[in-house]
Amino acid sequence: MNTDIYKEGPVVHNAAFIDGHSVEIPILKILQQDGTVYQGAELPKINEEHAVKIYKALAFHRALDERMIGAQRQGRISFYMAALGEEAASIGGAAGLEAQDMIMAQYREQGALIYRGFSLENFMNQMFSNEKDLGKGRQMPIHYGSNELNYMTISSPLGTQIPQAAGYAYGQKLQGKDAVTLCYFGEGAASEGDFHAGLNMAAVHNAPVIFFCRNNGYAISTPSDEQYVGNGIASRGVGYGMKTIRIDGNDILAVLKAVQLARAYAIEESKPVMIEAMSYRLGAHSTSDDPSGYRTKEEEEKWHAHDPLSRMKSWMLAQNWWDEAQETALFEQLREDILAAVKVAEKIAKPPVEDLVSDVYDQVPEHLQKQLTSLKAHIKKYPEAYPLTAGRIK
Amino acid sequence: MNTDIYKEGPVVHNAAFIDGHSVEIPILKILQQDGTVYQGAELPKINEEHAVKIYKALAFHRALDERMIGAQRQGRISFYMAALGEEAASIGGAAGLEAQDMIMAQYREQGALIYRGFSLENFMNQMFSNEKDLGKGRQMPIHYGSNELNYMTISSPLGTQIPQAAGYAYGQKLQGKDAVTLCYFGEGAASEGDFHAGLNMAAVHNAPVIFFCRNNGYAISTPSDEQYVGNGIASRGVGYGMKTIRIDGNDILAVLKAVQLARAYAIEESKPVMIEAMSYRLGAHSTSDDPSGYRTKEEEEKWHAHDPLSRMKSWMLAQNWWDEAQETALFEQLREDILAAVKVAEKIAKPPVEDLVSDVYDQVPEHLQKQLTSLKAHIKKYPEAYPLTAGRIK
Amino acid sequence: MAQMNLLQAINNALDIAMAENDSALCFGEDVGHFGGVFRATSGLQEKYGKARCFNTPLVEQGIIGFANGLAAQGSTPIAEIQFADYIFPAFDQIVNESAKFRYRSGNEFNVGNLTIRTPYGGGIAGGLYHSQSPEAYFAHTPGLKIVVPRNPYQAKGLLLASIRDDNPVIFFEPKRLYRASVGEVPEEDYQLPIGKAEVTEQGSDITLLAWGAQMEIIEKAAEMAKKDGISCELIDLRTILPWDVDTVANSVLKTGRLLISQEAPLTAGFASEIAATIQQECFLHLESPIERVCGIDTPYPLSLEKEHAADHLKVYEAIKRSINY
Amino acid sequence: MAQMNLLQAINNALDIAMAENDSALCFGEDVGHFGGVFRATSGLQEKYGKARCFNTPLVEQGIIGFANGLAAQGSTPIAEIQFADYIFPAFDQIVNESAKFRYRSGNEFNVGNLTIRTPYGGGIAGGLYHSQSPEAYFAHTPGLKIVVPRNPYQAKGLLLASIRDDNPVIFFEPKRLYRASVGEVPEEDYQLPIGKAEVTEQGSDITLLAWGAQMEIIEKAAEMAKKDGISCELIDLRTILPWDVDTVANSVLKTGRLLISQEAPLTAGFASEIAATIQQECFLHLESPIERVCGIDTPYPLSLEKEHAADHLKVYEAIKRSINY
Ligand SMILES: Cc1ncc(C[n+]2csc(CCOP(=O)(O)OP(=O)(O)O)c2C)c(N)n1
Ligand SMILES: Cc1ncc(C[n+]2csc(CCOP(=O)(O)OP(=O)(O)O)c2C)c(N)n1
Ligand SMILES: [Mg+2]
Ligand SMILES: [Mg+2]
Repeated sequence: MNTDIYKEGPVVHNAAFIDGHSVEIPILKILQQDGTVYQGAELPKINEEHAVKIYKALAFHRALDERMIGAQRQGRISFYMAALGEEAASIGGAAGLEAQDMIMAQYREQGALIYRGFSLENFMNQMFSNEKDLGKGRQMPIHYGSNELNYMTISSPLGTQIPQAAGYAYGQKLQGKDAVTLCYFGEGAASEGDFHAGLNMAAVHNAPVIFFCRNNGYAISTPSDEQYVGNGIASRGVGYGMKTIRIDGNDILAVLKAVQLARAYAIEESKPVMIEAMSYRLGAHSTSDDPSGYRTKEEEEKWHAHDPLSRMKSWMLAQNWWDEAQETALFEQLREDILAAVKVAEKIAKPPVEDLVSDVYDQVPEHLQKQLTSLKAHIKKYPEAYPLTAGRIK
Repeated sequence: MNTDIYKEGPVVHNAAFIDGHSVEIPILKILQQDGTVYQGAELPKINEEHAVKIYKALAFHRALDERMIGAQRQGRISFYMAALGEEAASIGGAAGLEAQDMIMAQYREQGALIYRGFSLENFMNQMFSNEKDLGKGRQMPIHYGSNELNYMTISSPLGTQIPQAAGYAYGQKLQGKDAVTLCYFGEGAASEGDFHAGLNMAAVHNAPVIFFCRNNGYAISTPSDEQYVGNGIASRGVGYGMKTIRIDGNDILAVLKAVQLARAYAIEESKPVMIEAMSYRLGAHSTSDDPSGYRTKEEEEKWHAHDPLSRMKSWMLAQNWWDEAQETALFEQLREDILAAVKVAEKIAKPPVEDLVSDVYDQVPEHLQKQLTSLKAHIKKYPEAYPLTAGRIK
Repeated sequence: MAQMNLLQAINNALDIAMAENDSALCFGEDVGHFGGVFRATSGLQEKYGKARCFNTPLVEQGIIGFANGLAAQGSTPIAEIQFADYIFPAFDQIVNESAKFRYRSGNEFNVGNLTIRTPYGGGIAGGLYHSQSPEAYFAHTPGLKIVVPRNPYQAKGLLLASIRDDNPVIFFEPKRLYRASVGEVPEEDYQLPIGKAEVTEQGSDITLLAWGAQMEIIEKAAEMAKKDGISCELIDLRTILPWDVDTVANSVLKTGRLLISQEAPLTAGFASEIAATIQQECFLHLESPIERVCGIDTPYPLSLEKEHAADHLKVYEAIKRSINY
Repeated sequence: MAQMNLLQAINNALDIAMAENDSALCFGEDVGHFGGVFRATSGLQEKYGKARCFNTPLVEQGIIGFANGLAAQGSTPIAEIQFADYIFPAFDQIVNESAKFRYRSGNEFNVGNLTIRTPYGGGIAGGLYHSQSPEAYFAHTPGLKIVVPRNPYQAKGLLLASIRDDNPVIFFEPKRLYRASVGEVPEEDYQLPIGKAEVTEQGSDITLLAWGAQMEIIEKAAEMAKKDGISCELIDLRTILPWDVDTVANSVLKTGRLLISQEAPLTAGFASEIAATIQQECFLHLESPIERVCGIDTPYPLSLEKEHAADHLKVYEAIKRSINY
């Protein structure tokens, strides 16, 4: 037990407030938009193979987002959320981890799943909520999850994964695993009570978790200056006694560097770290949103110039790890594959009626079994009213 | 709308974490334990009359706590919570405010109510939950409240008053009142999600509220180093962009000074302020608690030496605003008054059965009226089983 | 009279409430400039200023905590929770604070001015977290009032009554009907009573009871039953808490049969409370067991939402079951 | 066999669970060194170390969020909420997260290892916030299990079953009985079944149903009724969710009468669910309306707690009402 209940600061006899902005927070930038590295910048661990893998993930993400926004417009899927302009945060995050590390994301981090090799089919099956969806067609599009890939299934309620990540990481540590948990959240979600709970608990209990805030300037229509008036989210780190770093979130090398360092620190010191990645949500919040109701085209234009893809591409070209022919071929192939996968996935049947009641508990309890039985009888009576399941009821 | 989504700090190209303890937090001390003022210290606004009023409140508080702990031991009341050793926080807080300011307390701030003139009878009626209790005998002892004195009725769930204080203060501002809200909470309660919610909302919406954290080192048995690992609660201020000050909570002049300044700032700038007062819970958490299970006598002893009462008394003596004869007379009178008041209060009847169903809604709805009617019939049938109310049912 | 959809009716009620009362405020996530994700507060910031209609940070417990404070202070907060599925972080502020504020203080303080608006309900391909009907979670809480309108006319009159009611009210808005339900709505101020159910159609064979968007479902089922010669009496409960036992009981005394339909899952839903009370009130007059036609006892699904739902066909079958008992 | 009070039985169950399973953890406010404010976790930190039995910061939503994460990871968290009255800040983590974790992920992930322990109930001069019985608030949530023991023997066997059950379980402990209820408890490991009610006394005239500390009340009332020649069958529900309809229905088919008594207020309590279901299951066999004897529909009061409570006298009167109907 420690009775030093605060860190002794200087004793003063004249009252003065600490200013609300008294922590200075540097921002780490490694890669410039033209693809050159800042003078004196220290690169993350990266080689050609790794760089190509990362770049391909970025390209896949961009192609997927563009295509699926289209698919939603055509009415083929009900909903979609893109990460246009902020793909480096999710992909760089995953690229800085090991495969055994758990990722607990908010929803705009499909990039991490792409990087980890979630198949195109798996993406499609989820979005079309067909019977091959790992999630059994129960959640809205983009609520992916994969046990095999250590990517926790997305949950719509914001912020809930933050204290969960602290607990998950604590369990990893207790069981002596060489693994951390990386927890993504938006600057909007950082206002939730669960954020405070999760960060403080992780700090007090020394959980090896990397809290990764994607600060993209908006929470739906709410600009960040109506979300908080402190210095971003990073300024909260000192409140939890937590090591913290702010980075340019559109700079893939900065993201990679920060996550590599954070992981090493979390493992070695068994302590949490916070990363704040500054970016901008270039597109709409989701396909249900229209940003023209709350911001200007000019503002968006400004940020187009900071595109993380073209930035990395320029660097790759300069490294001679990539060329324009590969670029064209890659995007063509991606578009083709995605279109084909859409066509396959939309023809796969929806989950059977049994999946309505499974997984509520580990086993279907009696009352649910009864409800299922009478539901089946009912569907048989009115098959045309339940076209998705009627055909397959025995 | 502001698209500067973070305060530009220096741009760096080599990754380095901000240390979790990078904010230095000075502590304001004005009065030394021997009653002399620190060299160069700037005093709060205070004159003899005010000082005597404050000192009498401190004495009243001490006498009340001592007596009521005894009354609980004798089984006369069911429960009590003392504030031994940290009376300066609540009394200094109230003394720095105006009468029209709202106080929203946690539970260990009866001192503020004493300062505002809540009568001894009112204290007793609440603790004996008799029919003269302003709260109609519905809450456990020490859950005081007074509309007239702008002291919000205490609610047991911790932290809930923090966002409420933000809203209350916002309303005061919107209606152009020359008033602020002062919100007390413990360093334990500052872990609740509602703390984060309340401070951030107050900051974003510019609510004139003074968040006053009593950091007394413990939340029941939990020492503060198992509550947080940052630099106290004050270090969180910068995370909300909020002006913050740490003070010696046992130094009545430091408390008074900080609150006077905070009030002026909150009114003039229409912004919230945080004060962290460092103190120590000298007694048990409540009469249900026994601290010997989790801390040593030596630790407690250390803090006895920082007693806020004797510190203020020494100063008063030095100012010639007080003398030992007054001291003795005051405490004798207080003990006598309190004992007498206990004897009166315990003889006052408990609230009538009608108070069981009133105030659930503004008016008693039909279903509750019915429940009351059959309850009364039932009590009439078994009067000996409901001795508190049976006698008065018509 | 004007044609309004349910959103417009709500927007119109808020406009009237803010115009008449300078201390009325509308706030919540995206509620300000943008007018809310469903646009229920559209135009209010322009009209009443940013101090009275604004975005909050993304923290439901904070929104309701802030609202409780405003209400205690004497202002009239009208807080929006973006989806009823996201009201749970505020559960403590509502159930332990709003509901008990007056009682615990002996009426020294109260938050009677508080109104919480939130869109609820399924049928919009929203899956687990954009479909819930959580009214029953709150119904076990003395001190709260809970109101659910079924159409634009009801929405405006009941929302104005809720805002003016001197108790904390949760106002659940059937979001499936936001644009789908259109009807005549007086442009002027009016109120509909809280705590009173409404018999929307007289009948003699069985009483069908629902609230909110579910009214449409029982109406459709009643149409089907009519073709079989079954005469249904329809009741819109309108207020979940405190609910109108008399209107329901009187109807059941007449028809001898009761069917209650709710969107939420069966177990411990509000239909259970109604059934428990009515079996007692009308014991000797019941000709068949009280039927509850509800969602299946699972989280709200996405692709099998039709199968999960208490639709008109399930209600129709239950009507026949009851009649043929 | 040993004599244990209810706290000792719980402490013993936790000890067994932690001894057999290295990944089992106990945590919550003051749970560590001090052993919890009721001392239910006494000695566990000494025995299993600070990493497995510890104090948390004061944040219920964090405690359950942390526990959810641990459970998803494969550990076996046993989280304590200091008083059931303070479980509401964690409502979202329980109702939207714990309960839906498996379903929403298609069983890719689950928190089946989670157990939440919390003392509930009144009769201890605790007023509004140290007396609540909030089981019904959770009972509307598919995916949760809810267990309430009535005595030390039950507590140990049901808690061990809850910890080992592969679903999230809320285990409500009747704190009024913590030290008051003492009985024979085997020192070795045993489990009692979740989801099964227990007929604790056979009878023929009326079925009395309760759970937790309320069992004592109906037993006392049954004693009184016996003197009037009324034979009561007593059932301890033990599991609130999913509840054992068959055992209750079979008893009512035999006795023809049902009385349910709960500590919580009447409206939308769990007694309502039982009444609604049983009136359907046993319609033709019911000889009188199902009686619910519950708390008055108010927040839990302090000085009028006796008047508020569903005590044995009120139960006794209701038994007679039912018999004489
Ligand atoms: C608890 C909760 N409240 C509200 C919502 C509705 N909602 C979904 S996304 C969103 C904005 C989130 O913003 P941010 O965290 O910044 O992430 P971004 O969308 O910018 O990636 C809101 C309000 C929700 N999903 N959960
Ligand atoms: C939401 C909630 N959780 C738990 C409790 C039980 N409880 C009462 S006081 C207390 C400790 C509070 O410590 P702190 O905030 O530091 O205040 P102090 O007692 O030191 O003045 C706890 C855990 C409560 N009242 N409310
Ligand atoms: Mg954002
Ligand atoms: Mg403390």
